[in-house]
Amino acid sequence: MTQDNGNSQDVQERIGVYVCHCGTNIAGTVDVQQVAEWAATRLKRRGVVIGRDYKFMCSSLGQELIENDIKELGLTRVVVAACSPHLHEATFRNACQRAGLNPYLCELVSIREQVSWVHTDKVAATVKSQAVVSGGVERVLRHEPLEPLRVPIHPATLVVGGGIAGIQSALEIADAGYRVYLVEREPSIGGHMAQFDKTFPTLDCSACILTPRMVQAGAHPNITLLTYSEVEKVDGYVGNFVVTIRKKARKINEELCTGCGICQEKCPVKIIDDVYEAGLGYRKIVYTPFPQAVPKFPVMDVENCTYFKKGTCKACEKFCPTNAIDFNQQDEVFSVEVGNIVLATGYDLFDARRVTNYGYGRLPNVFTSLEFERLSNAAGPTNGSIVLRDGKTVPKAVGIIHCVGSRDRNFNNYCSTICCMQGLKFAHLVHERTGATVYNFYIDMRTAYKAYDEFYQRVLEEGTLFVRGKVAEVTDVPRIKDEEGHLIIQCEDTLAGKQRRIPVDMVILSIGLQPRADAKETAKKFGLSCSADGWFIEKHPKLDPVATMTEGVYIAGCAQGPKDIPSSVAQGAAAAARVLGKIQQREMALEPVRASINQDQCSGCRICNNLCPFNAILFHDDRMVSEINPALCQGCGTCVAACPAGAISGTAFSNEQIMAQIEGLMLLNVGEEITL
Amino acid sequence: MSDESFEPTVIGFTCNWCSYRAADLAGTARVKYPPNIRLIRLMCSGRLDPTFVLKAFSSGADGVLITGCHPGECHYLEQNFKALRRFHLLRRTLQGLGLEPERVKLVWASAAEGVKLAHEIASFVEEIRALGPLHWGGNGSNQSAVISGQSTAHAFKEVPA
Amino acid sequence: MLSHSGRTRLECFFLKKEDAMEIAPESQAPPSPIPKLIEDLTLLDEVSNRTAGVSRLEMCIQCGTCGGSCPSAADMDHTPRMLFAMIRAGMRKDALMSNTPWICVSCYHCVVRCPQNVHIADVMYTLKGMAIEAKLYRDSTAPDFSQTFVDMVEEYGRSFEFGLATRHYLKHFPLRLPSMAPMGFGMLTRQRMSMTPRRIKGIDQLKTILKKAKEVEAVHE
Amino acid sequence: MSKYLLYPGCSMETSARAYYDSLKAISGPVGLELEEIEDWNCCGATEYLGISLTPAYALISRNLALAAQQNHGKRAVVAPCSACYLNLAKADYYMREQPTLATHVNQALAAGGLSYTPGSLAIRHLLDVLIYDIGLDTIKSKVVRPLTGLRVAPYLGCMVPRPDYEKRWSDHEHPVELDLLLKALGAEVIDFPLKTHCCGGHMTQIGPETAFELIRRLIVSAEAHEADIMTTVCPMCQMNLDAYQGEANRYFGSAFKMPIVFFTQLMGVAFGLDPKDLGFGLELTSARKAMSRVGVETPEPPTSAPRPRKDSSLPMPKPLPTKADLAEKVEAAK
Repeated sequence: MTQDNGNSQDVQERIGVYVCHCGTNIAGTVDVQQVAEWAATRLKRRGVVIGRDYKFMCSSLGQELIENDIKELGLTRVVVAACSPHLHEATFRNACQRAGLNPYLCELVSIREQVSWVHTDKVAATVKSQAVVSGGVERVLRHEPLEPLRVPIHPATLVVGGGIAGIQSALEIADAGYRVYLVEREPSIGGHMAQFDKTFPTLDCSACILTPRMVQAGAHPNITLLTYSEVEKVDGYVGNFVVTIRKKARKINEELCTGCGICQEKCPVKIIDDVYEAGLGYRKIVYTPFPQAVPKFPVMDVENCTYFKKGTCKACEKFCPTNAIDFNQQDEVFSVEVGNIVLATGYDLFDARRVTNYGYGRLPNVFTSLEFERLSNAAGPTNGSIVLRDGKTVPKAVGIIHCVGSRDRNFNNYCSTICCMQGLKFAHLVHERTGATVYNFYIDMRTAYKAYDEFYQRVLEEGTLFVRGKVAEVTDVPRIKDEEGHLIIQCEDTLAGKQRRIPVDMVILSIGLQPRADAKETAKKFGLSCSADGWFIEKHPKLDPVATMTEGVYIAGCAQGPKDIPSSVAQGAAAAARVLGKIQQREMALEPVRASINQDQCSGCRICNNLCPFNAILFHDDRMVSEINPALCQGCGTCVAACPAGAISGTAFSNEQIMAQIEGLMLLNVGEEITL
Repeated sequence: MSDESFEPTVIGFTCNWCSYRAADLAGTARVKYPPNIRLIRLMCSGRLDPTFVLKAFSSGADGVLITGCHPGECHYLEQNFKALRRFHLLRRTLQGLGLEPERVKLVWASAAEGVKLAHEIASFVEEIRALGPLHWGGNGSNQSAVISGQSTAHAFKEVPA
Repeated sequence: MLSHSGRTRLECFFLKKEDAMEIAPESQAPPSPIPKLIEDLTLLDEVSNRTAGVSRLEMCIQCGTCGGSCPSAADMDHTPRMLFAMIRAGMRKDALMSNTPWICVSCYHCVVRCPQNVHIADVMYTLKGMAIEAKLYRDSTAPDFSQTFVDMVEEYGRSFEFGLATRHYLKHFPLRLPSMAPMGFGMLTRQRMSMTPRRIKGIDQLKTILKKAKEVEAVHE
Repeated sequence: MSKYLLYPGCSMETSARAYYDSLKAISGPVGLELEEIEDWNCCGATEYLGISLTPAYALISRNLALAAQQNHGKRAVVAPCSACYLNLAKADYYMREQPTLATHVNQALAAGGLSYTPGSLAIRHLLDVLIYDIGLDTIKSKVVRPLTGLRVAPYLGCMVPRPDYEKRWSDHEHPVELDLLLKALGAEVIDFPLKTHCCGGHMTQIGPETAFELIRRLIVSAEAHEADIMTTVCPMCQMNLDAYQGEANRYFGSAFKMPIVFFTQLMGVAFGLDPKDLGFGLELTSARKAMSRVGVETPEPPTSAPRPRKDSSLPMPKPLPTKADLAEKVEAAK
């Protein structure tokens, strides 16, 4: 600790500099003591009256250190050199506030993420830390006391996506007594889970556990169900979003429809159902995707409808007992006001046709996992019997291939997490329903969750044959007599160290999950970013997994990354808890980063008017000056940078502050030796 | 023409929503890059006043790296396009002042691109090292004339459409 | 280039199985009751560095896609995957003695299927070169063939199938010649094989280039 | 006319003469102008890469350097042989991926007064150029004798669709380009599942049993699909399946008689050209019967070997030292 009570200063302020060791995270690379001492001596004339280093600045003892100094030494500014402001800015600001110092007079500079963790040379890292501290000192000298902006929180919430994560979120919020708009693109809520047969590891029937939740969501007085609808536009900001929604025309008058199903029965056209039945079954043109659909109203597939194509038919209309068919119904576009948004937009399945060596789409008896779910589902196209593509032959040997499209740089680099358990579930179902010999081909068996490995044990016990090796190819070209008439799975049994060719009748590809094809577009619409793989990025991967960088927008379920049902439900509930926390605060404090125009300096050139994407800048025709509406301003600062008269200033990021920071940063050159 | 012992100093401007977080991510992932860069956080690359860049040069920086969200991914919808526009103006102006326009570089880096940002920083530092130390056309007093006050900076600002 | 035992590199190609054992005296030592594992952790780097392009060999996750895809795996001592595990374990002698690289047909099935994009085929080429250099291979047929081919190319600038085939078969498959005669005759009568080699005009230029390339190679190995 | 530089490769002048002859015959009709690279050398096939790195890439790159010199870096190099195509493409790609390799290779090239900048040429296979530059429509428009009723197994082999550094092909495993071309000729194209599987490559030379098995698999599958004829884009594939079919028959005691010709030969037939100019009759497993299905009579193979030209005679390389020689030398060295 170095303290100096002399009064040889260029400035009036009294600054304290605090350098954190962060254990060895910083101290291992940066000579923290030297940085603190250097600041106290070399920056004395710039107002630094004390420089301290401490093992963990963010600990309560570390914070107390700052608080005491503020009180005892009369500090008027604080600079903390520690981790990223995105982690602990609030911590140190609060400490200052407790000691009676305006929190915005504290500056946190990063010497961990931007120095000690990315550099190896200790001398260079120490010099850089000193420069960064110096930049912080110069900047904080120009800080002004500020008050946070308070905005009201609208109590309604928008949940996008009616899969299990979205349903869970909507129910939690609605049960707490607040309005939820649940928007779903498909005609029914339920998502992928509605297509599954059994759920691992307990093997309870998917529909049996999902349907009650769907019904509850459909009937909840606080939930406005908007199926067959999509979000078109999002305006506003946290607490005050205005969301434009397009409700696509079902061609069914929902007020008149009773959901009796006669239209569906009478519709004369049948087409392959690529969505719900995964291409294995058929549906009508007027249809409800599945019997338990919520809402119960059918939807008309206008593209394939005979009436819309040829102008005749109208069988549905003729037979509808309540005259609910409305061929003239148009899309409705309307907007709702919400305070928070939960995105639970789910995933797409990997397209197995891309792995051409597995033959999906070329070899009839190669199935995807979703196809198998439909096959084994009692409500599916075969009423639950597991048969080959011919619709009748029961397989005698079945091969289940893991990691299809996942953990593969040619396709998706990541592990889809669910495929191992899914593959084990299939092995059990095949064994139970057909008695066939089952092979599971895996790279690594990943069963890390409660009761998952026990399920693996159970499948082992049942006699499933496990082969450790990524399958090289599935072929119908026999080399020997025994292979004729079968599919042959060729792979290396890596534990035996030999290439094997295993004849089977059916191959199931445990395909991976991938981001929605339009995830990027959705991210843009809601102001999120996507990871390199395309999943929505959470605010912090461990500590803030459902919040995003955009205040008021939360993510849940597979939109954030591949996960199974329990994790999706947990995330849906977690997002709801975050939303409810916000709603109950009624208003929230925002960073006071806003721009304002000095009316006397404004020349009325209107350059700034066109720059603002939020239309926050008004022009007063009478006075010929521009003015910024602080409620609409988001604080990007583009207008500040553009004003030719220098009339616009930005709080917390003013020209003076940044210029000063540059000067401070450049106090030391890179090659400079450390001098005290 | 670079001096053997020349260690360039580079100022980097980052956007709070993307590249600053990319820098955090590079740190968390312990991706190494040269210590020659010092970063400044702005709320948006659109906040970048061209005078900041000139200020950096006049304070002794040898290069300036401007980073922002990828086109179409701006947190404030489209302000990074304004940064792009200014960047081109800025390079022209630097050329006019007799400086190598390559001393300023614009890089897009999303919050997920920590590794990319680290690589970009490393290669930019090398590019600046190859250019050698910054030499202003005139003597020291000329620089301050260019930099001091806001008035000269207006040359870089937008003209009404 | 002289090897350690004073043999030229070319001569080493003509060592048969017995010779290979001869220069590997440890293999003849009585088996020790406690197996001794000599780990050579530089092997992985060495193989990787000597492979063209970025080999990504260290990225192997041992999934066996290569061994599963290989059309000639049945004839290999080790599957490619196992060979990579041996390289990682530093089993230099065993890895270089393996016939696996010599059985590789360069079909690139493993290369395009490898989920880690390891340049498997090129690693196999590297291993061949290293085995030749270290004189570690059990059967000289393949190394001989490669060297004979290369000698012809270095002499003429073009490959010379007739010379190559006769030379090679006489040495390695004398018993196969009668059954091949109809084929050889067919190829000759159809003028699909020339009995005399052709030489490119710039053979001196090519020789200079290859000489320089060998010098560069020697410096960087 | 679409202009390209041609890298024929050694076998086009000898074992794959039929390929070269038929290529010359069809290039006029489809508007393909090929200019041979002056004084090109062997690409090293799959052999040189297994000996040493820099010399192998220098050998390949001499051709690239000559080509770049000849065309000022503007046109593509077309290689009809799969191994040549791959080696040229591989050298170009790896020298880009690993700049030190490019530096070493250029050091060697400089000794011969040459240089090559990786990436300055596009390396293309003949089939790629025919499909994607000339186009199926043009090819279709030249067909006067459609191959109706001829069941053809399209066989690409390995090195054209793999590893495919520039992503030029529709798939690594089941590319459709050759199928489309054959369909344009009017042939009945079988869905040949092994179309990119291996013919044995150099294993016919060094491990014949391995190769025979690979040859057998291909022919069995083609026969199972009732193909009349196989067609290929690669001299090595043609050589192995055609010339070694007899040996494989003896090895397995089988009686396969599956002819295999180059796709350019079939193009020539469909274009109505004289089979004599297309290299028919050079195959060891006769295609006469298959071609008669489309009413084309192909020439009988010649029965006697021609005399070697006197002026082209060059000395044979020194014979390999025998083991006895070697022992002597080792003794002497001691």
